Amino acid sequence: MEMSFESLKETIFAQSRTLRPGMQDKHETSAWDKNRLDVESALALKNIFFYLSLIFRYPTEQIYSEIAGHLEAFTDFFTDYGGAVPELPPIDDLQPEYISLFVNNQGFVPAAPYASCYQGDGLLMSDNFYRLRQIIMESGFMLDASVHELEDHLAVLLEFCSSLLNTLVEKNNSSDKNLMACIYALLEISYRYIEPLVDDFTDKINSYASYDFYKVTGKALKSLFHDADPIYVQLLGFRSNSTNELQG
Amino acid sequence: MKNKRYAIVLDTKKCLNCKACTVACKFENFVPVGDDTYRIWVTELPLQGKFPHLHQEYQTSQCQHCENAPCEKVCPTKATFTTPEGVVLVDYKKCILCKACMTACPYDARFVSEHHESVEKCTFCMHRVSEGREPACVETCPVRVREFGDLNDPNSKVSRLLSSRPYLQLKPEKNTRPRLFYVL
Amino acid sequence: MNKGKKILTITIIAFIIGSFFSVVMAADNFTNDGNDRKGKYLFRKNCRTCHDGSSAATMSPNTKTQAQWERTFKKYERLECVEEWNKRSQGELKDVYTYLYNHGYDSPQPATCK
Amino acid sequence: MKKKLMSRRKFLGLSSSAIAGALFGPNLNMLTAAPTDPFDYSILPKGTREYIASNCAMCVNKCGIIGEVVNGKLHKINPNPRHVKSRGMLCAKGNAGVSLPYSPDRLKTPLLRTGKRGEGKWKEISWDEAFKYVAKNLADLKQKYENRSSVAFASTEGFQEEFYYYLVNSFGSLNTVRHTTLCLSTNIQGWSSVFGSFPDADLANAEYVLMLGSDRAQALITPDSVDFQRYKPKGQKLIVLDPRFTETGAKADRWYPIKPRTDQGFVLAMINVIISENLYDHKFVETYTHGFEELKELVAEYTPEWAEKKCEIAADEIRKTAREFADHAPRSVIYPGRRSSFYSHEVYVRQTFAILAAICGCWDTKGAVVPKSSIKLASHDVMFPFFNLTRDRVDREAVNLVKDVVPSAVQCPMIGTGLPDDSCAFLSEKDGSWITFREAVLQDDPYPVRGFFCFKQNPVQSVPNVKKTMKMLEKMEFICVIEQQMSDTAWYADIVLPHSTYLESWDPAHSIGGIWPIVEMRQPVIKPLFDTKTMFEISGGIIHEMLKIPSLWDDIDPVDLVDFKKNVVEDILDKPIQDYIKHQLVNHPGAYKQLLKEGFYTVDGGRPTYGKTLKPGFRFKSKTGKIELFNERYKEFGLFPLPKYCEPEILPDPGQYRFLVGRTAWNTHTSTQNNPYLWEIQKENAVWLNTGEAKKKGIVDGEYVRIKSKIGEQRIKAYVTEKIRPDCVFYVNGWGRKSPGMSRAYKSGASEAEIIDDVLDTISGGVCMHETFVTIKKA
Repeated sequence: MEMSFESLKETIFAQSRTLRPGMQDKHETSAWDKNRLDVESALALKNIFFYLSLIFRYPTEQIYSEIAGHLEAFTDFFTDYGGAVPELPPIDDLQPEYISLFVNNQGFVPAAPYASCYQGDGLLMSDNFYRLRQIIMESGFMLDASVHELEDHLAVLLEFCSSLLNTLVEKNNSSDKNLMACIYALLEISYRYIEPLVDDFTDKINSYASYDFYKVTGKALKSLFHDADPIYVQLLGFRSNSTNELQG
Repeated sequence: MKNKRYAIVLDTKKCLNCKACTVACKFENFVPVGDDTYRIWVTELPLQGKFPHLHQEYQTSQCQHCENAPCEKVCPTKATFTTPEGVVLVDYKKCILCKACMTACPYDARFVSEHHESVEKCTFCMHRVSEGREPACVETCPVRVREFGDLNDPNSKVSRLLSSRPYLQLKPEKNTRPRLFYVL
Repeated sequence: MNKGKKILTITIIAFIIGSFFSVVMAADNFTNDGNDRKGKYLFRKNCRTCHDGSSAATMSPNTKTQAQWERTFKKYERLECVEEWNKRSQGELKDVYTYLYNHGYDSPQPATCK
Repeated sequence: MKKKLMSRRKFLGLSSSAIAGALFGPNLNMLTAAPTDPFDYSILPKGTREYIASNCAMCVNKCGIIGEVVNGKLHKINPNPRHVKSRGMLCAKGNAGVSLPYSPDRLKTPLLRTGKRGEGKWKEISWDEAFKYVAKNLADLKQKYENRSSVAFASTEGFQEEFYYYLVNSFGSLNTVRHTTLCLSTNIQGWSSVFGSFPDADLANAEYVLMLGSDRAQALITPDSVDFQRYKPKGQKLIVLDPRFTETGAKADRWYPIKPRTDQGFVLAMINVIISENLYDHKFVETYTHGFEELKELVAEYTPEWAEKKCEIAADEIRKTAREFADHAPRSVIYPGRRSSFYSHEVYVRQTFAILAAICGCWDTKGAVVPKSSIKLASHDVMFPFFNLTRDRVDREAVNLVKDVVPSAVQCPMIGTGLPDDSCAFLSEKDGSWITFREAVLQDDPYPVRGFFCFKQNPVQSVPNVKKTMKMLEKMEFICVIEQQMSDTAWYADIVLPHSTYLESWDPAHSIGGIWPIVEMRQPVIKPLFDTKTMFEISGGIIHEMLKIPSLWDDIDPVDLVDFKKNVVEDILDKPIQDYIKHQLVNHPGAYKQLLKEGFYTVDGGRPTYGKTLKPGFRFKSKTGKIELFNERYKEFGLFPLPKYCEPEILPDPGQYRFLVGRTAWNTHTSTQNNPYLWEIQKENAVWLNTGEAKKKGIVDGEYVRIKSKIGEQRIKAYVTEKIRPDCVFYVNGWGRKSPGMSRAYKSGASEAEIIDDVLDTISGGVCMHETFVTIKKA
């Protein structure tokens, strides 16, 4: 029996807060017809996730030049979701801006980029953290040894979503049983880790930022995840109870 | 073998007002930071006397684990129940957050927990007790204001304290028969 | 006027007088105005190698009182390790004396030589 | 609605962004493919619960803890019930330590300043770059000033501090400045002037405790804060003297609201009573002490009636207290306490306390004041090179600095020249004196100090008169701060190096002296979360870079350099820290295992030993080898050898209050106010003002007031209470922070560093935090 998008979401939210037991096998592969995947859209969203992941990383010279080099390609996206095309300040200004917003400010960090900080007591590695780590590992990924970050850093989450979409596209023609697991992971990351963060996170950026860059990109992030339902419905080709959204 | 009858006996005269117990409880029991979310607390009782003849006491309090528990009576889903040892507990799954128990409690000992998605309160740290460990508040206290134990065991610290010292209970007029005893 | 300072002045005068005689009196009189830090270094480098409990008794400034250090330095010719002493210049010995004396057991800053 | 959604989602169609993605550069992924075989499951929860023993570092007490780690995450810190020093307790701060490693506010990676100082512009750098940068700056300063002491090193006590000194000694500066003179240097000096050492109090066995200037119920010290109440049923009597009715006062059998700065008078009068009524311990005085006759002569004038006028405590009460004290001796304690940075004659105050203990024979016996014992660890007997380009400490070389900058410190008419006015008489070499050090730096006297390292100290907030501290920092050409959080001081640094929390690191074994001596060690309770390092690793990293710069080693014997590389770098810093620890414990078989299991190690079951200083032949660390009631060395230095009563040198103007500062049990100085679990308890500080005074000024409880000294002004809430004398006001330290980032402490309440005048005790070099007068008016 095919699940509607809404009931799929419900399933995800009903998952326990802690670890999930051997997740792959439990997913009903029949819940989704892989032929419905909108490959082009999936690739587009994959790239947007990856680009946003780059934006919410510390802008080293390499990252900065990637951000700068591809900004034009995402003009439409930022205009639609961020209300403007972000103006990229010089790297010497962007680096301190990044640190003062997301790493360390005078005694604190204004907009902590960690999903955990927007749940429970506001500290790192809160309840859902290990579940996240498990999802990432069971999807065949882990943090590179050179990366001293936590898995629930926004940039990691976005990159992970991007990779999941990539897997969906690449394996779409195979008879891989794990595609459903990929979708579960994608939706869970989006709805349980990123979406709960975006409002507070962007509010804090807005009150502490010196430049518009992270305000605009933050707004785009926020709008994108507020708009996640219709995007996923369309992209994955789900049946939806909400006709309004189905036509989106 | 006889049933256990758990109780806490408090010697609040020793209390330093250091609040170790309240912080320990929060971490032990996933009680969120917040002025309205607490299972146990320490109150500065009103200062008595005029300078320089002053007197002050600090009173730790919490759910009294009443033998005649008003919260249990009002619970429409029987989420609140009493264990054979006399510990009043909440089955978080059954709680519908109607808050009737919060109104009924004469000791203001209950609150809504986001973590458990339920109204909750002190459990005597039964998860620790079942492993032979003391409740977190009892264990962490510098001066051991609280002692936890079995009233049915005449050699337990609680029994010995109650047999050797006078004590009072909070709000006796409510006829709740608390399992918390404040020795004098 | 501060008495501490007065004493300091007196010590300095005493030292100046002392240094006139030092040419003649050789090792007899050490004063504690050498280089404390250098003394620590020399002591640790030259004396502690034996006086660490391995071949001779462990020794630190606070092993002896100031008066005992005074006596030790006055009569070091009688010590077994006098040859080691003779390898050091008078200035170096004064540095070591300064260090040990200033941190003796009954000094204001008793110290181990760690 | 439908339309809007449609247009906003146009990227989902074939758009330019789809193509752009293909062009992302290589090596951009933070995630990598997880190996399927062998699969490293160690980063996943084991589904288990582990208990790992270590020691707390939320304050200085180092209580025993057992981290309860559930699925790899620290769930709770439990007290170690077997720990002999902390007696199985853990305070609010210790419990709240759980949130330390998980604080998003913590420092995560080395940061290099790119904007102006204090502007808050930073960039991330790697540890390698950081080590290079620090080493280069050290080399530059050494070359420029031809003096290694041109770089100063501030730090505070802690297990990793000994590795900080590896760095200090490898560079060769003598300018180190520690927390001691902000805290207890006067106490150490005063007690040592009598007994040759700074003792502890055996509150577990005492029958009578006289506590002056200590709030043990709030300023927690283990085991004292435990013992003074837990063992009270044994019949112990507690007498508390404090201008405030504290939580400790609330526990007292008698509380005397003593007039500030007159504690010495109270105790002198007790001594007067005890001697004149012949209540002292004749045998003890005769056997162990020196100078009794001189003392007798001195105290003859200090009758209870005399003291009543000074202390505002009835003569009869003083007499009663004296008799009771003598009556319970030797199980009577006059409590040494800890922080004593109160008044400019504080050393004499503490000398007086010690003398009272001495004449009653309340020394080194059960229930008395007892010298600390310690368990001896093997030390790494390493040689650092002798650097020719090292000058003596600034606060020692500077001449007449004290007189120039803190004239009030010498105006003590009753003592005359009892206090030195040129420099600190007994400056501790390693500790230095914060106030004189800062003055010397500000005046470039006797030479410029232009580099500043700071390890886990926060002088901007902790040293009185913050304006001067800021000026001192402005003078620096290089500032490096090693910290866990972006402290007020770190904010002004050029480079900030993130230190691991105590729950993530190995800390060396440490012998903690006391009546119940123990050895402690720390092991990681959890895996480090970020790219932080410990001081052991940081010192090693910097020293390795220093070795690459020849100019840093041109003023030493080349043979020393060879030895240094072998003995210090290769044999210690390049080895695992566990090797270092095992060597420390080489004389204690089984200790390492015990430390891993319990976090502490004791000899002989941790039982106290009494009376080792009372054995025949024992020599006290004093000039005469005896307990000196009359201090021969003070005499030699031109100081008054006996604790002659010192009148207040500066008196308040009408309308002024004496300002007092102290602590609560919920925060450690300036380091914990941002912790959500502690902030919840106290959200800002408030100034205690006596009810009568408040009424006169029309100030009501809870309203904001302005408190002003000659140094500065602060806005703070009034706490109108009967619990304080009318002539003084009080607030707890650590609030009113400069950092907007101490989001919870920022502009909440008032800072003490902003209003406390920098007055100095010139015997020990300690600061005097209760010598400031303030006015208060409605805000």
